[in-house]
Amino acid sequence: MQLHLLNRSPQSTAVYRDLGEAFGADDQLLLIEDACYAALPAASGVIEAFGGRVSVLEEDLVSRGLAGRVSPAITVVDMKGFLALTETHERCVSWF
Amino acid sequence: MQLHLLNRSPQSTAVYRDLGEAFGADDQLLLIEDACYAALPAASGVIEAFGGRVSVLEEDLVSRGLAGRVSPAITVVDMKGFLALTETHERCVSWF
Amino acid sequence: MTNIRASDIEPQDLMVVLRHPPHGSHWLREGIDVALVAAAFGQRVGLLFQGDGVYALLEGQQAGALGQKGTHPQLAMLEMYDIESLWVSAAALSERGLSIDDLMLPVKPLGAEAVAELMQVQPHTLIF
Amino acid sequence: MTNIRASDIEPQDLMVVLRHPPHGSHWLREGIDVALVAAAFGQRVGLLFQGDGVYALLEGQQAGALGQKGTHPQLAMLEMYDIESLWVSAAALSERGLSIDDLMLPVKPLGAEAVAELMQVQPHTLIF
Amino acid sequence: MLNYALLVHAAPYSHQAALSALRFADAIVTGGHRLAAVFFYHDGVHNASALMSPPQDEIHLAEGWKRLHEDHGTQLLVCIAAGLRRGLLNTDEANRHGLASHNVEAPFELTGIGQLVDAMLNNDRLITFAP
Amino acid sequence: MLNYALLVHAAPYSHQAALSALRFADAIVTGGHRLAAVFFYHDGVHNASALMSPPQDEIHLAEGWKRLHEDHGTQLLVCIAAGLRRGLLNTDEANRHGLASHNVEAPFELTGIGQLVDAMLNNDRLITFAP
Repeated sequence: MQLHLLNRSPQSTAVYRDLGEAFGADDQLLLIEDACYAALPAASGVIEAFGGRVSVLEEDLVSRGLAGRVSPAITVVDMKGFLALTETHERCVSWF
Repeated sequence: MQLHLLNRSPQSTAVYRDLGEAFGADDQLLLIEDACYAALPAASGVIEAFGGRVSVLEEDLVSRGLAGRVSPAITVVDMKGFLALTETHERCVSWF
Repeated sequence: MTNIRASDIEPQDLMVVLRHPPHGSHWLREGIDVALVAAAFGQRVGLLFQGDGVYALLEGQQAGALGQKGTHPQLAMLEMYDIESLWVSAAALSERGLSIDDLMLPVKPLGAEAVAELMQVQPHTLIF
Repeated sequence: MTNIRASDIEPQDLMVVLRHPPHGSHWLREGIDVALVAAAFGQRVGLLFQGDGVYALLEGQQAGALGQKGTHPQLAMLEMYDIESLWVSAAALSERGLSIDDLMLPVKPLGAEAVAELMQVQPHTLIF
Repeated sequence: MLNYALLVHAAPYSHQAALSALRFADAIVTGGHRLAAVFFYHDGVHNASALMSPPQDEIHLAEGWKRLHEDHGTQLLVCIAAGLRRGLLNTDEANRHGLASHNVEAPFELTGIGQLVDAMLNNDRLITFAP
Repeated sequence: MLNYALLVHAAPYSHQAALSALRFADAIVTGGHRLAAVFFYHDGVHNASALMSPPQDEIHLAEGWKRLHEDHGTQLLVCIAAGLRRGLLNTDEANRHGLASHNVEAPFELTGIGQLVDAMLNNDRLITFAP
């Protein structure tokens, strides 16, 4: 059970594909920085590979003006929620 | 008539798409650094948008072990050829 | 929205193409800085928002954590510097599920042909 | 080529995933450096070449202009450091029109399921 | 309580990742955990520069890292191989290379990649922030 | 004969682009043209560091740039706003910021973005090398 961190916009399709290949059945994905744009409905094609186990960092959403635009399939977490994800997952792998 | 320089691998599809949109009928594209991988036949789908007006920098091909693998549609130029392209094109635009 | 035709495009002294989204890196900020300085030096400057650069125009951006200013305050200064030729790739917008109504500034949408034409007629182009 | 099954994968102490091509940036070199140092410190280290990282394995690489060494001399040292668990994404290879025969080292091709399994069983993973 | 280490690959003032790392570092210590070490690698070594002089209305990243050390004892480890190439040296290295200036000062320490391996093996979590 | 200027965005020892720029600079002057100026912006400012200490079997990029200036009079212009943030200062700026060390020395000059605009308008070609 791993937590995957990703910080690239969904236009960086290569990193989404490589992460998709490595993503396990119980893994979680947290979108931070420019990966927040993958939380928009327009990116649902890229995100559906991660089976609903996707969250996005609230402060990075808000600064980008995306707070009201998040796809309903994606969970919004704050900085405490980010920390909690790293507490409950033994390993955290960062993709960039 | 512009010369476009590009240095990202063809897996960086977003930059190839944006460049495609900006590429004029008389423009030339020169592939350097990691864009050399776009000179392989496997990347022909990404390259065909540039209508046969594509060259690749020899020394960057050679260092990557690609010298014998270049698609026949692509011209190989050395450093002098790179310079010559900038001489004959008034503007050079770099995509990254 | 109706896209601008190639024939409606006026050449500028300098064209800055913005391809990076706000906040994630300094590309956007440093690109806008070049546009502002060139305008302050009396050059006519145009901006093209392309690819993820269209996110720079999204309404409702804010300062980030740890005092990150973002780039929306810079964009608000464009008018003061007489930078009024603002273009956006229509394809980049629609691929991202956005329309002109989602944007904070009045920008002119360009179809693919018009983007190529815009690039052709500019004497100087810098991409960020 | 026959892909390795998930059940054939042995966990290592450290798994380094290499996703960047050689020469263009220092990512690959600095990733291999971590692998070599960890091995020198007695850790069992495995490497997964994924995405553009598979180009690191291409036969016939050379030093670049201005004395750029490239990463192939580093890869040639892996055996000396007892780094022998070398995996490659089969999808990454085939998307790039490459096969195992094009590569400079004996690596084990992994199908998508096996890549995910490989990641699951490693106690520590670093991506470069 | 968990022991954390961070690996920072991103240059300051070029990519948000350096700021994200510092934000997350604050969350770790505020959340009751221990942040044992931050390892700066690749362009992340520039976070250690004693010469960075951002505008006064922007955060000073090197000061932010230093405060973590002062308040929580976090080790600030700069990869020496990545740093020397990129122009990051302490007084010892400056002397060794015949240079009159330096830009790495305590609590930042120049150290080897082995310390990254140690940080990974001896802590419960290693979180990477890259550009 | 054409007048060229280069714009370098890439950090040394992280991306090939800094080396590509220096290679192309050599091609310009060898090809009988004039290289009027190199403008270092974004992470490219790190090319100006007097402290970079690469291994002896690797190229020293700052020395490479300096040689261009010495042999061909090329101006080496470092964006001051991009540089100060990232820890690149000459003695003047170090004094102004109360710092005892500096890492930018002649022939590298700290200068404003206006000089980039000048370099673009006053030369026949501007070629950009980015990471």
